[in-house]
Amino acid sequence: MNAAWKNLRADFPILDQQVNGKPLVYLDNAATTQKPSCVIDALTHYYRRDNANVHRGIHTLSMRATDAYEKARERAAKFLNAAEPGEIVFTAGTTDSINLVANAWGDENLKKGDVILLTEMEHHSNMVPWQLLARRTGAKLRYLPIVAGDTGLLDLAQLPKVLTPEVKIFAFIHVSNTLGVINPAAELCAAAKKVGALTVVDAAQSTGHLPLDVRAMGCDFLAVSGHKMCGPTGVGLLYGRKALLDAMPPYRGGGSMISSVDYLESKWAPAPAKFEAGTPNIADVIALARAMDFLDDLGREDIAAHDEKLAALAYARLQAEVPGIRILGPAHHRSGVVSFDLKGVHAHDVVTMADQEGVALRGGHHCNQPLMKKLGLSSTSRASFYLYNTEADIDRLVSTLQKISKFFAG
Amino acid sequence: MNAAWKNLRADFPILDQQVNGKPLVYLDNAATTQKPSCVIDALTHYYRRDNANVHRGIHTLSMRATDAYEKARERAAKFLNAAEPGEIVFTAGTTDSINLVANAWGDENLKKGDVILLTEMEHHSNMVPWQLLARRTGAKLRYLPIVAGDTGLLDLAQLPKVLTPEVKIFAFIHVSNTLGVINPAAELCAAAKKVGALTVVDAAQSTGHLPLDVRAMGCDFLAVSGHKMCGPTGVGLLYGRKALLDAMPPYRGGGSMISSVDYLESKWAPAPAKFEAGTPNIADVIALARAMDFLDDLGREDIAAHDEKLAALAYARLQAEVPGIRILGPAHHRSGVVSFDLKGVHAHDVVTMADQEGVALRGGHHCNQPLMKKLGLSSTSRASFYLYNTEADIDRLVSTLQKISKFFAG
Amino acid sequence: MHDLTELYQSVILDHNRRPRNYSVLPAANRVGSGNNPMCGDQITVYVKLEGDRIADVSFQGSGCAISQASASLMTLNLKGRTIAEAEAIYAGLHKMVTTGKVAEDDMSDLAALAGVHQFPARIKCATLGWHAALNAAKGDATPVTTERTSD
Amino acid sequence: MHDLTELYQSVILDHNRRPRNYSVLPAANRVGSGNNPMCGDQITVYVKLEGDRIADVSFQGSGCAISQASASLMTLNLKGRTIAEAEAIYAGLHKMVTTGKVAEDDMSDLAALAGVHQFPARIKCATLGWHAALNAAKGDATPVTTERTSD
Ligand SMILES: Cc1ncc(COP(=O)(O)O)c(C=O)c1O
Ligand SMILES: Cc1ncc(COP(=O)(O)O)c(C=O)c1O
Repeated sequence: MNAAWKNLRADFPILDQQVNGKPLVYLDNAATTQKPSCVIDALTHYYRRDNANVHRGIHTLSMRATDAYEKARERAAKFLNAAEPGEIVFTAGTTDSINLVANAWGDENLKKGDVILLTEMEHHSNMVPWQLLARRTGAKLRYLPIVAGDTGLLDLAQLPKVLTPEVKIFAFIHVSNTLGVINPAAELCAAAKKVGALTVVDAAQSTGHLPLDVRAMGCDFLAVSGHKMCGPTGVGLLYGRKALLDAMPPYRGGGSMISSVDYLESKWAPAPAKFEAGTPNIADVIALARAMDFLDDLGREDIAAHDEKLAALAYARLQAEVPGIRILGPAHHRSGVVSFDLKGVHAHDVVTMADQEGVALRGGHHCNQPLMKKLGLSSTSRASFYLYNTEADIDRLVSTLQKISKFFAG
Repeated sequence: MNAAWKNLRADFPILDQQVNGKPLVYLDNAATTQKPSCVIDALTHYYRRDNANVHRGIHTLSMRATDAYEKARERAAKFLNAAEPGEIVFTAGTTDSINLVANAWGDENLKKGDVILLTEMEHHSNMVPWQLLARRTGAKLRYLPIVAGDTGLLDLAQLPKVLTPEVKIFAFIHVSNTLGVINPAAELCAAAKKVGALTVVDAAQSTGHLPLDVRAMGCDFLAVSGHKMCGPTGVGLLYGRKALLDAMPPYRGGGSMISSVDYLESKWAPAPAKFEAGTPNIADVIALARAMDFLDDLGREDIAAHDEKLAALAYARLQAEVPGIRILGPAHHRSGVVSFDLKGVHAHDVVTMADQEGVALRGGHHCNQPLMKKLGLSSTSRASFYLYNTEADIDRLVSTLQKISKFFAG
Repeated sequence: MHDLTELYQSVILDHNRRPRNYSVLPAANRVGSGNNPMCGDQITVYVKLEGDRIADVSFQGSGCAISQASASLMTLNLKGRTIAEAEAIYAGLHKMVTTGKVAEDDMSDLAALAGVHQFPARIKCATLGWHAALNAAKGDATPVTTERTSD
Repeated sequence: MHDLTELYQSVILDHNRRPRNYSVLPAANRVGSGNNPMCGDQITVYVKLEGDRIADVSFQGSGCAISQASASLMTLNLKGRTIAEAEAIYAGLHKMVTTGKVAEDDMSDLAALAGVHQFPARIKCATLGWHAALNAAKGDATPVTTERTSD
C-alpha cells in the first residue's frame, strides 16, 4: 500500500466524532460512503471561485465551469477505461442511470415476446425500472436464480437455460449490496453477447471498490452512484457504448440536449449531450472527478484488498465469537459487505442498540425485498466496510454484537 | 430593506475576484446565481458531520440526515405556501420537474385530440418535454402568442381563442429568462381552471426572485431550480397538488419509491416518496433549504423591488447612453433580466469583449430558439441582475457596452 | 446517551419473547394489516367487533421488539373496549411515545413504551399495530403503511 | 489579460463588415451547412467542384465576427484549390487557432485568426465555415454541428 494510505482517516473529518458518547464506527458504507476533505474542498472551491452555468456561456467563469465539467467527463472515461469521454453521461445516480437505459433504449427496442433477464439478487433500482418497462412494452421478466443456501452465489449452471435468444437485455448487479457477492461480470457479458443480448451492469457497489474496466468487462451499459464512491450525493453516471448512445432517442427533454428547437419539433444534440437535459449538477460532477483522483491515488487494487481483508476477518470473528449469528454471502472472495441475522433479535433492535455504542449499522431489507423472502428473512443487519475502516472497528463490532446478543438472551 | 442587506456582497465570496484584470461584475444570474457562504457552509457541515443515507437508516447519522432532509421539505412547502410538505417532490431541477409531470401525469391522462397549451416564450425545458409527450400520445401542441413588437408580453386577448376545452394542460413560464416579462400567473391559472385544464408553471426565474404563493396563484404544478435561487446545482423541486400527486403513477423506478417489491411487480409508496426513486441529492436539498432561509431573511418583496429597480435603471441608461441598442421586453414591471441587441455586433462578440472588461454577460438564444426566430433575431446579449448587484455594476455595464459599440463602429 | 434499558424495558423484552394473543382469531369479523416498508415490519390484526365494542383482538407478524411488544400490549389493552375508548387509549399512547409524557390517567403496562420517544426512528414501530387495529375496527380495510402516517 | 485587438484584428473587423463571396453560388454543385447550437451561429456554404478542385466557393449565414470573417477568409483561401490542398490549409488554420502557432509556410491573411487561440470558447466559431466547406467538397451532406466536432 502506498503513502496515500498513511493518515487516511484524517482525510475524513466526519469520522472524528462521538455518537452517543462513543467514538463513531461507521459501518454503513454500502448505503453511502463518507467524503474526503479533498472532495468537500472541490465543492467549496467551485462555489467560491468558478460557479457559472456551463456550455452556453463564453464569459470567464462559464468557461472555467465548462472546462472543469468536461474534464470531469474525461476523468470518468479514464476511470472506467471507456473508449472516449462521449461514452459518459452524467446522471443523478445509479437509479437514474438505469431508468435512462430502460426508458430511452427500452421503449424503442423491446416488444412483446422479448425477455428482460435479471438476477434474483438485484437491488430494487435494477428491478423496478424493468418491471415498468415490461408493463409498457409487453416484454417479460425472467430471473437467473441464486443457489440454495446462504452463500448467495448466482446459479451459473442455470445460465444457459435462462439466457436464451429471446433475451434482449440482461441487467445484473456487479457486487451485491446485501450478500457481498462479486459476480463474474465479464463472463456474464460474454454469455449475453453470444445470444445477442445487451448488458446493463449495476456497478453501484463496485465502482469505487474494485478495479473496473468497462472494455475488459465487455458490458454495454454500466450504472454508477457518486455517493457510494467518496463523491457527493445527487450525482452519478451512465457508461454506454457510443454506438448505442448515438442510436438511442433522448430521455428527458429540455435545454442543452437539443441541436435545434422549433415550436412543433426539435432535433437532438449528439450523445452525451442528448441525455443531459437542463443545467447539470455541475459542482457535484466536478467533485466526483476529484473523488476518482482520490481513489486512484490509493489504488483500486489496494482498496479491494483492504475491503476483502476486513470482510474476511469480520466474517471469521463474528462466526466464531457471536452466538446465534447467521452470516449471509460467501466466506471468501467477497466485497466489504457483511449481512447477518442475529437469532431472536430483530435487525432494527440490533441497529438501535449498536448505535448506542457508536457503531453505525444498517438493518432492513436493503432494497432487496424479493431476495430477503427467498432467503426466508424479512430483514438483516449489515456491516459494510470501506477504505477508512480498520481492524479496531471490527473489535468494536464484535464486542457490540456480543453485548446485544447477551442483552436479548438475558 | 432590513439589516440582512447590509454587507450583502461579503456573503458571496465569488464576487470578490478579478477577471481579466478587472473586478468581476457578474450579470449572468438568469443562467445561474451565486451562492452565499451560508449555503456553501451547509454543504460542508453536512459532509463533515451528518452525511448518511436517508430513510432506511436508524443509526444516529442517518437519523440526522433524514431529519434534515425532511425538514427541508417542510421548509420548501412553507417557502411556496404549499398546503403540506407532501406536495413537495425534490428533483434535479426545473427541467427534471417538468419532465416528471409530462411523463407521470401526461402519459396517463392525454390522448389523441387533447391539446397541450404553451406560450411562445417558453424555455426549451418547458417545450421539448411536451413535444415528446405529444408524439407519444397523439395530443397536439398549441401556443399562446406574444404581441408583436419588442415588449414580449403575452397576447392575453388571444387567450379565449387558444384556451378551449380540448386543452388538458397549460404549461407556461412565470418570468421569462429572455424578455424579463412577468406573466400574470394567477390570471392564467384561473382561466385554465375554467376550462378544466391543469396548469404547470415554470418558475425557474421567479422562485428566488418574487414572493410566490402556490395557493394564491392557484397552479396545479410548479417547477423550480435550486441553482437559480442561491442554492446548489443539481437540485430543484416540483410542487404538485397532493390529490394529483397521489393519483399519478411513478416516474422513475427504484429504491425508496416502493411500498413492496416482488420479482414480478411492485407497489408504490405514497407521494412524494413515489417520485423520489433512489438515493436523493441529500446534501444539496439541505443546502437549498438554507438558501430559502437566506432569501427570506432578505425578504422576497425587497429582492423583487431591488431587481426591478436595477432592471429599470439599466433599461433607461442603456437606451439613452448606448448607440444602436435594441432592448427586448417591457420597460416597466419586469424582472432583473435585460436582453438586448447591439446593432452590427453579434452577441458572441459582445460577451467576449465584455468579459475582457470583467463583465459577465450571456449571449445566444437562451434556450429560446423559436422565440428568437419570432423576434427576427438569432441571438441576443443578456444582462441579468440579482440581489448582490449594484448601481455601480450598471455603470460598468454601460461603459463597457459603449466601448464595444465604439470598437465595432470604429 | 440514553439508557438502552429505558427503551428495552423488561416488559418489552418479555412481550417480545412471548407475545400475547399471537394467533389467528377464527371468530374475527375484521382484519387489518400494516407494514413498515423501510424495515420490513409486517403485522396482521384480527378483531372481533360486537356493536362498537372490540370483543376480542389478536395479531400475527414479524418485526422488531418494539413493534411486537407494542402489538402484544395493544391486544391486552383494547380487548373489551369500545372504539371510542380504544381511540382514547391510543391517543394517550401516541402522546407518550412522541413526548415521553405518561398520561395522567394510569397507562399501566403501556408505560413501558415511554422510552420510545427518545428514539424517533422507532416511534412508527410502536404505533404500527395500533393503527392497524383501529383501522380494522373502524372498518377501513386499507393496509396501514407507516409512510402514510405522520408518526 | 489578452488584448482585444489581438482577437479582433482589423482584418477580422473588415471581413466581418464586408464579407467576401457572401452570396448564393448559382453554379454550385455542392452545398454544405453548419450550425453552432449553443449560440445560434448558422452558415451555408456553396461549392462549385470541378474534378477534385474547388473552382468556386461562397457562403451565407449569420454569426459572430469571428465566424463571419473566418468564413469570408475561407472563400478567398480555398478558391481554386484541390481538396487535398484545402485540407492542408485547414490543418494549418486549425493548428493556429488551437495553439496560436502560425504554420511555417505563410498563412497570409489567415494569420489574423491566430488570436483566437486565447479564447477557447471561440475556436468553434473560427472553424465552422471551414468544416462545412470541406464536408461539402468531400460530398458529405450531413450538416456540421460544432458539438459533433472536437474543436
Ligand atoms: C425559464 C426557465 N425555465 C427552465 C429552465 C431550466 O432550468 P434547469 O436548467 O435548471 O433545469 C431555465 C434555466 O435555464 C429557465 O430560465
Ligand atoms: C447495488 C445497488 N444498486 C443500486 C443502488 C441505487 O443507487 P442510488 O440510490 O445511488 O441510485 C444501490 C444503492 O442503494 C445499490 O446498492
